[in-house]
Amino acid sequence: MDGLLPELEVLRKDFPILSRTLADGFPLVYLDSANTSQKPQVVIDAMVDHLERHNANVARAMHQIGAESSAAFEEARDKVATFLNAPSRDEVIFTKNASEGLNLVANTLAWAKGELSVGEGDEIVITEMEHHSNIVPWQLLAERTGARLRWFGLTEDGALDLSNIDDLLNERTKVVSLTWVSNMLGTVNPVRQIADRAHQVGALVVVDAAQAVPQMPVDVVASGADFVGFTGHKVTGPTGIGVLWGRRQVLEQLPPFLGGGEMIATVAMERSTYADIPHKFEAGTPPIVEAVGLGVAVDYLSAIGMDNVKAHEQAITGYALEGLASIGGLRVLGPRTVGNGGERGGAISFEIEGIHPHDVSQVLDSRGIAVRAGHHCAKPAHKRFGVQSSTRASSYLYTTPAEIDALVDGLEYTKKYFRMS
Amino acid sequence: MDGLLPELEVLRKDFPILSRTLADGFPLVYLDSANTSQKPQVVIDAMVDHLERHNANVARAMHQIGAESSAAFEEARDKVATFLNAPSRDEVIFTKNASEGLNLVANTLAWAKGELSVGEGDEIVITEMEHHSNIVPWQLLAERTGARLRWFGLTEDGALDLSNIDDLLNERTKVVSLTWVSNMLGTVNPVRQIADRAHQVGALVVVDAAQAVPQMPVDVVASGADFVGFTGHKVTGPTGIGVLWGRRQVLEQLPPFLGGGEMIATVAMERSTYADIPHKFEAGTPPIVEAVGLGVAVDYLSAIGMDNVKAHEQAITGYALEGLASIGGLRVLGPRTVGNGGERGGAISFEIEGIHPHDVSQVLDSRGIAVRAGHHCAKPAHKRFGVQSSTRASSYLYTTPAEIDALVDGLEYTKKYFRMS
Amino acid sequence: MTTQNLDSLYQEIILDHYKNPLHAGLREPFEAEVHHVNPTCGDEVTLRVHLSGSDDRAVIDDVSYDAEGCSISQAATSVMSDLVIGKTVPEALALHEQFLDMMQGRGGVEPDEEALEDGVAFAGVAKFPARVKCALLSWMAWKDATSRIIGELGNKEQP
Amino acid sequence: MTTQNLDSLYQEIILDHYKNPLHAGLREPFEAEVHHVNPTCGDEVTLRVHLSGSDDRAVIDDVSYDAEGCSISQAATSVMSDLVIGKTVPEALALHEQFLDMMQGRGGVEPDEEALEDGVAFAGVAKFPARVKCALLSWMAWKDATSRIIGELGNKEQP
Ligand SMILES: Cc1ncc(COP(=O)(O)O)c(C=O)c1O
Ligand SMILES: Cc1ncc(COP(=O)(O)O)c(C=O)c1O
Repeated sequence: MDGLLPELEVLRKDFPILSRTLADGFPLVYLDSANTSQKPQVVIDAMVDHLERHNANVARAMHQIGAESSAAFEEARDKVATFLNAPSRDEVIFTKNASEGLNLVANTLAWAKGELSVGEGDEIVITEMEHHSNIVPWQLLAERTGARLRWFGLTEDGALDLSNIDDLLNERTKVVSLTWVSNMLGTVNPVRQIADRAHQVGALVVVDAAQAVPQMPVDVVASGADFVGFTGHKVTGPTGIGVLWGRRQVLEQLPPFLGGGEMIATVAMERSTYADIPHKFEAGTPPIVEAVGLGVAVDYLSAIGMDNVKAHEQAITGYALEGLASIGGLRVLGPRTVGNGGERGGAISFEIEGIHPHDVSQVLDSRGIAVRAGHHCAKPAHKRFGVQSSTRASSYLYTTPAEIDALVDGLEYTKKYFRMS
Repeated sequence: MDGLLPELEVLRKDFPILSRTLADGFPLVYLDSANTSQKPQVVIDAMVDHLERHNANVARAMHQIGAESSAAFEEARDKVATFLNAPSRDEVIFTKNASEGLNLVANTLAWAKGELSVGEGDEIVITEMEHHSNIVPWQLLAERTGARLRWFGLTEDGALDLSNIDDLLNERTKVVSLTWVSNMLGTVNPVRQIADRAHQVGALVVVDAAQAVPQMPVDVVASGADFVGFTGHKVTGPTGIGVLWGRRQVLEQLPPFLGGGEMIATVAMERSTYADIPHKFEAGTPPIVEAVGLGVAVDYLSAIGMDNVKAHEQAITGYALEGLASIGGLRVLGPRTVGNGGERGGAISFEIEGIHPHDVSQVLDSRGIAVRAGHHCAKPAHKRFGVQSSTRASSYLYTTPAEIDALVDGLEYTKKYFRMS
Repeated sequence: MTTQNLDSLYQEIILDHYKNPLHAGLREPFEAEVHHVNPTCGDEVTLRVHLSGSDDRAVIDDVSYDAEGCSISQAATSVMSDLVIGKTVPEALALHEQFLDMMQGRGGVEPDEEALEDGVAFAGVAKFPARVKCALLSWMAWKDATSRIIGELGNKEQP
Repeated sequence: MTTQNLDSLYQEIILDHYKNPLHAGLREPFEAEVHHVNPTCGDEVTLRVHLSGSDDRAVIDDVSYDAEGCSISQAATSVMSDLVIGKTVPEALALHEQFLDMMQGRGGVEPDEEALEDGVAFAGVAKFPARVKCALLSWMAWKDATSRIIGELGNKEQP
């Protein structure tokens, strides 16, 4: 199969959990990477080394282990900046997850004054395929400021319906926030094109790259966005850390988000002044050991090469789409092929006639195959396709064709189990 | 010495970093535990085991490793609830650190309607000894709602000046937020007394227990507070996690904080409804492996016994105060004795005539002794005592009398180095 | 999880109720209608309750519903409605309590077949913590609807 | 960090300037006054600059200050003011650049004693990353104040 990572079996050994055996002796077939990715040993080891030998608080501690810890933490910021091709390390803000990054933007806009302020008569534009984490913050912003929330609809194929873009993006539009890659449909959106249009009408552009950064090379400048957010646990890093990249000029204009230690310049009881970016947006003790893990994770991905990761994902996804197409009564929600440009995310959501996704995933699980069943935090997109929930298989750089075969076999077995074939 | 933990040398072996040797062969003497605590092997091992064998996203994943991960995560919530004597596990909210918990309260109050709403004419009361993380959120709330920020002053001994309590707590008071134990002065505040007074005037009571939970048994109900927050990394747990406990009735009345996955009941493009507590306040993927670590950390502390930890801290702190008193030109900021009730936190901030805290800590560091120099995120309290910064030594359950001796010797050496004696 | 276990989850009785649900559809008359969701998976039920009176000795004349969900939640709705229709509210509450005990017993509670009838088929579900919620969704909805008609119920809370 | 290293940080010259700072105190006349802080440690400096003119060839007639901070930051303020007073703005900027290079070289940059005079004593500070900021605080303040008088300066930015 073209595009697969070379020596996949060797690479899989980097991930301890992949050698686990589950109930009844079935090996783990992990097809839930869009939910969270597994962690390579180097990431775990780096975290252990930090906790066992270099643990100290950062910035404020000036002793030797404090200096080691601060250097490790800030080095992680450098690594992430390089990974994203960010113009400046100061534009890389560590958050607790992707959701916090999106909320950070929505929240500070609620309090922003001047040019950036959002209020009655203004419009916020999202899309119908967003993860709840890129819907609810904007609903709250709209509700709290009196602005109006609007959205791009979806075509039958699971692409954004851009037919009314001229109506949606207008001089009232203050923010456009959209996902780069859908976590449910696998659609890859034309982020640059939309960003350019949004900028023409003077709107800010926020890109939820939670599913993009794990799967493809991401260049924040080339994306055209003002903000790009992702989450550590989906890029082979730990939970407890996310990243929000923002353009310096915009970040500097925004008021602070959370208040506390590290984000201040000086504090008096009457009044405080705030630190420069990125610290202005990082209140309290940051996720230190998590940043260390994330830094190693992006290095791990870079060593493999994000182009190669993308090619692998495309190959596996294409193979999976073929396999699924062979199953009677199975409908894929979203693009059914990888397409010419190789532009399709690795998440494949589907339904099987007459069997509820819960039941599908339960039977698969009894054979060691881990998929997700439910609305995948994308209820509106499910509603758009007339379903309440779906089963989702999602691959990553460690996924093998044999695992896809196990999935397809498992689905045939499921149909037999429920007497649907 | 009375009160020390038995077999301290054995206990110290639980903490890998404590056997580190620094530059010039000096062993690490870690006296910066108020900044962050060191981690025992059991905590590190539990995190590694989770990452290597049970890593999966929680709640949303229903496969076997998802169930394991969810169970481990929610079990951590049970452990924390038990540790705090919380009436219900649902009242335990996982945040990213203590700062986020305090901001959560301040932020949701900014948007609260009805009884809890804060606005012009209302008053918020804090104290002059707060950590910046318990000052800035309330300054922002005051600024954004038009409420007035007021505060308790400090006595010469570093206690709260309660002489104007009748004026400060009045029918306009909506929130009283104070630290239980000062991270700079070591003062232990009469939280229950103030909470009762605050409740008499109908105010909410928020307690910053970031320094209390590590050092003494904390019973959230007995505290009289409505909210109690602390941070994982100071209780031998990892960074990236904090806890906010809140009374169910109040939590249920508050609007949501951050929006996103996990905190919803149902989402439509037009409108969403929110999950019940605690999930309502936990948007996005939570700090999973961090919760696992924190759960083991509080179990570790419970196994030692928080009463015993407290007795140890009091003994070491008393011994340190004696040692410091023997140094000419040294002034302790805050209570100079442990007092009868054994009520003094383990943080000891001091100044030495003619030598700047930076320089003190630098010389100590050259001998492997890690202390903190600066304002310790408590600038107003420093200002109150007419200093810009101080040196702070802070102990924890692994601190030995010999380490205190090393500190005292190191300080004498520092004075000689700068020809101050 | 063994295949045997999978079969203990998907008992024939459950699959039968799933394919041929009893009392399905929304009917009149009714005194209360509620809508409950399982936020993790999106399963939903709209449920109506019709009582013969409004005191707490009232008889349950009808339970009608429109439910979307997995086999477990659909079958549980069917079984629940069939169990409670014709009973008094206190009798139904007692059944709910027994059912809860069984579901929360992680497989260790011996159910009373006399009382729970087809409900005993759910004993195997108790061994799948992630699925327990599916089996309880419609019971919670029924209880909620009923308490809207006759006020707070004395039944023990689901934790 | 060896004792030798500690001595390389705390050079006699530094301790001398710390104990007997040159040009200390706030004086008139001045065209700009700034206040800078180091947020991590709280060190502060209020600094005034008096130039002979307002074009970019102006001579620095006076730098006066009120500073609170550690030995390194205090001594750096003393040395800086002594170095720049009497020089033209471009000359002082060139010195600032040299000083910056030395401080950011982690001990690997050989300083020009001719130009930096007592400033070379800070070469040892470069090996203590946490203290570099202390040595730069007043230079940043001077540059800020000067640019307020004569506009944007062409000097390279501190990263
Ligand atoms: C009293 C007090 N409150 C709040 C905090 C903030 O904790 P964190 O930095 O983990 O948010 C700290 C510790 O830095 C503290 O000592
Ligand atoms: C597209 C998308 N956006 C946002 C998120 C939220 O990420 P997190 O849960 O780490 O905040 C996810 C993952 O759940 C996602 O797939």
